[in-house]
Amino acid sequence: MTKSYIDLRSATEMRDRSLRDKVMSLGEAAALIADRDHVALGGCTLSRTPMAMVWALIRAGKKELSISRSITSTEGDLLYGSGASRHILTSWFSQGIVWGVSKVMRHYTENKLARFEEWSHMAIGLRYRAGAMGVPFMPVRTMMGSDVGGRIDETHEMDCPFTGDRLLLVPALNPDVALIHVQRCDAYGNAQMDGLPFMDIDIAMAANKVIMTTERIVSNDQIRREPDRTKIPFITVDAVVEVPYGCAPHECYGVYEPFLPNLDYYAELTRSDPVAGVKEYLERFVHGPKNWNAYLTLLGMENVIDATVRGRSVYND
Amino acid sequence: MTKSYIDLRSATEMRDRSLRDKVMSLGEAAALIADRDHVALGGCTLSRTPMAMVWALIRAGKKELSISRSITSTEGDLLYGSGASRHILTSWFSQGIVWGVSKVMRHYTENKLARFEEWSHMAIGLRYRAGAMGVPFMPVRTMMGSDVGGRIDETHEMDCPFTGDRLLLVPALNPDVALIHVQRCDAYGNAQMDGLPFMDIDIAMAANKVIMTTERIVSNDQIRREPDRTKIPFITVDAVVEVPYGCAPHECYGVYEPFLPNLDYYAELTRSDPVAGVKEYLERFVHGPKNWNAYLTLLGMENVIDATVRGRSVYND
Amino acid sequence: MTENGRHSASELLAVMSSRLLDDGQTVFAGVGIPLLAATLAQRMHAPGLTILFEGGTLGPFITPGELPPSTNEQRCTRRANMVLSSTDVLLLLQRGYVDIGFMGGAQIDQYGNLNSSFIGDADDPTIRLPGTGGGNDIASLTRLIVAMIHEKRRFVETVDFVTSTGFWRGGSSRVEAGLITGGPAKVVTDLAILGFDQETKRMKVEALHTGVSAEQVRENTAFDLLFDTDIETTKPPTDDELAVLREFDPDRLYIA
Amino acid sequence: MTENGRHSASELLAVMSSRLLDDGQTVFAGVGIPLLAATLAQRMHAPGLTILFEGGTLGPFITPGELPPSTNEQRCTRRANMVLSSTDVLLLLQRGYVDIGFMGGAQIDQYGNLNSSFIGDADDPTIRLPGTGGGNDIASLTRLIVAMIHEKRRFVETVDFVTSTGFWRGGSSRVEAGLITGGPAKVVTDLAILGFDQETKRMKVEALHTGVSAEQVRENTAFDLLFDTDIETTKPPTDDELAVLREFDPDRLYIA
Repeated sequence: MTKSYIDLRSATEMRDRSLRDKVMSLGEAAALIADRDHVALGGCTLSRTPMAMVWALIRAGKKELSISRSITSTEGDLLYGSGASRHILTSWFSQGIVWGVSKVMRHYTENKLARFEEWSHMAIGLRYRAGAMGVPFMPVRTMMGSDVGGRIDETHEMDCPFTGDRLLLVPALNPDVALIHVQRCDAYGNAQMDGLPFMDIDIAMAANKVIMTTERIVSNDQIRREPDRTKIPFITVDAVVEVPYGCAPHECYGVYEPFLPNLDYYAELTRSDPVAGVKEYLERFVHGPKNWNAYLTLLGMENVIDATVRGRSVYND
Repeated sequence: MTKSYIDLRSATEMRDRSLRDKVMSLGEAAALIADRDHVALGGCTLSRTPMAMVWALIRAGKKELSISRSITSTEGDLLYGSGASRHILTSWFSQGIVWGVSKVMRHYTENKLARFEEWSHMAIGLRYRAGAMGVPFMPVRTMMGSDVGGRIDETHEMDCPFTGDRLLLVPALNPDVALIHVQRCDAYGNAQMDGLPFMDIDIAMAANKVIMTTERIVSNDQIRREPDRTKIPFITVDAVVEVPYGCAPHECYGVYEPFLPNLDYYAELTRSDPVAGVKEYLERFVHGPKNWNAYLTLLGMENVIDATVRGRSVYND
Repeated sequence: MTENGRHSASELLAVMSSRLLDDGQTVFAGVGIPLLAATLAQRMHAPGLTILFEGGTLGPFITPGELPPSTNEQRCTRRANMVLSSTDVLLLLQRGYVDIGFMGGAQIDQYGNLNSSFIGDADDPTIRLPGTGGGNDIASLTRLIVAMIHEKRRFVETVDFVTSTGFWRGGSSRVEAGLITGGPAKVVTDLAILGFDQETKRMKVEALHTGVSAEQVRENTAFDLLFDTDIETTKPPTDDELAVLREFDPDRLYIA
Repeated sequence: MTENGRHSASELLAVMSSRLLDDGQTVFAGVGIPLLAATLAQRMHAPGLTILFEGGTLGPFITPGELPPSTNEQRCTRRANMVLSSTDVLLLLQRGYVDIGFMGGAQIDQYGNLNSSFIGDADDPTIRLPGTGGGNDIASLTRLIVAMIHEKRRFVETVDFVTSTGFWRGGSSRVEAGLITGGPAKVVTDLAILGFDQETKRMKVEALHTGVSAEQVRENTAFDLLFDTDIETTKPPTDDELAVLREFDPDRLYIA
């Protein structure tokens, strides 16, 4: 599973890493993702989820994607339900604590229709980090003795040659594609991120291709004015898509909080019949609208405004 | 040399990591450093050097300190010349390219009066990072085959169990004390840093004690307003000292550039007789002035203003 | 459960857990009871307590009536001292900056192992639960306080799946597995406060809450419990403690 | 040296090195000739060249007449696209984001190993040099262009100390030592452009600068050089190239 270093280096060498305009549409960006790719998603649970790209790849009919994310929420249900993925690697998978255990996740995994590959949160983070650093593994002091570790074949234990400590080695994870959503980014892909960074920086550095969606595209001049605020450099980025409210119904730090009515509606819809519920949601919210703004129209102006007011409030001190 | 994990954890557990006022004077902070401690210095070459603390520990007559820094400039000469240290671990050691090879470094090392332990820049960074992460080593793909690696006993090579690649394992470095200088910090030690971060964050997380000097102390309210700008958290910090121009004659990003006349003067002074030259400099600039502001007075108002104008200019766009 | 008209089971858990936290400690807290307990401790006896959230928040400022809904959204960061990447906040545990981890689970066994992954056989589960999140990391790397409702189906002899390792198979097996620091310290339930035997690492009743009998605890536990020779009785929640809890959670999101 | 009235040896190094850089590449450059050469390439034929500095700067904006004095001070960051920690900027090499490393050294040997640590025996040196800095990392992790003045005392059969590994002991020894990527690509001097033999990895003259003879190169090299069967002659620096160099370095800090 760990990529050979030579292959990783060759793939990176072949990428066009120059300072060039990478702005494109959601549809054009979705075309950069191939069936069976390993796609890593930025953000965590309901935060900075690259929902617009998930939405676009489901609409584009992608198949057999292998997905990874620190914690997986409704986007995981949609990926299972749409058939875009039957394999999600994550540490926690449900809509969110307040909505209980996801009925869709339960249906697909308990009936062996899809795989939920469970690693500890930190182990996933360090797998991305090893990938970002160009080393084949990271040593960790976690997962040992547990059945979480026991169910995984892809780790090795070693005795530290310096201290004699038992250590677990977790393999580097270098996704084929990373989907990241940020508050600001220039046309070249230089990205600024506010608030919680989650694992996004490591994911971007580790991946072989990065699709960056952003609330707004700013000038390169603005980026260069504060180079210490750039969190992901343009050399790692392959596509830049401007998508206001690109995480809806999830949140984007300082811009909008989750669209709770839609999340409640989804939870209700999938509670009694997860399969029919998720299909109905996909028809109505993913396949139905003609574009992302039409999708936002379905979410409703009142909800957009309410989510925005709550989102901005983090700066009201 | 690698600390046992149990010892590292016990030492950390015994530190008072609570949110409390840690403001003190340079002299009080110097008293936290013991003879023979391993002291890591933040910044790099002429940038964000914790010069005021180096100055204070020389004045306090510290002995047999073991020092580490990514790249070492005049502060290394002063530590050798004062007798505060006879062992510096670094990747590059001289005042700066434009002044040529340091005559003081040459005198002390060539005459075996002091040790300059050479590691590659990245290896030093990853040793701090392993220390910061609580693992005993980091795997790297550097230093192999070289005499830099060959002169060091403290590494191990391994064959990667995932890929078969040969890897070098560099041991964690957990300094007894870290000296860090930043632009802003609150009384508890929450630090913001502008511009190049160098290895400072890893050094702070790895160390068993952190002395933070800062251009200014700001309120905790100001820190909490932008928690994503905090680079070093208060839980790692043991002392906070407000020292305007605390890097002089080196630079502090966005505040002042190097005091070139003083650096030229020092280079000239040590060129023909390194021992007498460094002694004279120490007498005049370190032991002579009654406090840090008196030292700045020696540097001269004109130079302070000139360094400040150049320092601020990075924001003049 | 222990609802006696004065307080709910959740309130009892929060109060009893809060008393186990000392001033100056750093606590890695899940949302819900752990967060409430830590906030209560800050108000009552531990003003210098630092709270960490898995999402990456260090030292947030909890405002009465504005409890965060989970640990990964922006509400958790309100007036925090710092936000870090989620990998880096978990690495604080590995480096040793954290004194106490504080969490729950669906099942716990006699050695303090927790399950939040599968009910039934992992290869053919009755229920696929949401999984470990950072639970495994927290349990592997620091001392743990577990807060759980005391029920026979939750307090089982052997958990169906070890999501978060406690004392594993007892004795020194945790350390032999490679987990050389940390381990379960206390289990706080609505019936009792439990610890672990020094040698065997089996769960042991240390104190009973007011009005609870040893028999009651046994009846609600599916394995043989050890009992301390001198079982104490905890002091009931005070009016002050309950008032603070209710001030912070006026909508009874977590203390219902 | 090659000072012929039209340009200095340093200018020749800068021009010849710049021509080896392709558009769209990412170059890890030291200050001085490497930086000047990269900037010249950006102006002449490689507008999409990205420059990295060891201090942690990615894609800075080099202004004519305002060359940075070293790679670790704020002047290097002026209008950069990003600043990173010095560890992270070096990790870009290990991850593979960098196409070319570009540096000098005090000595180079027939296998492209560089010394910037000790003249004489490392245990009792005649001169203790400043050391590797990031040189060892750059040489270990990416393809290298070396720019050096061609002198017998610098082009030695075996360097006194291998600070930055080239092809080590020749043949496949570099790869066997664990350095499975990168390696010296070109050595640019004021006399010639040199590469390395595919098999033996010994240094080989590929082109001579205008007016330089093979004999001259041999005389200034302390080991047996290989020569390509068809040695080319490089085109002399153009007026345009020299004009750009002098626009960027009007004080002749690096092109003297």
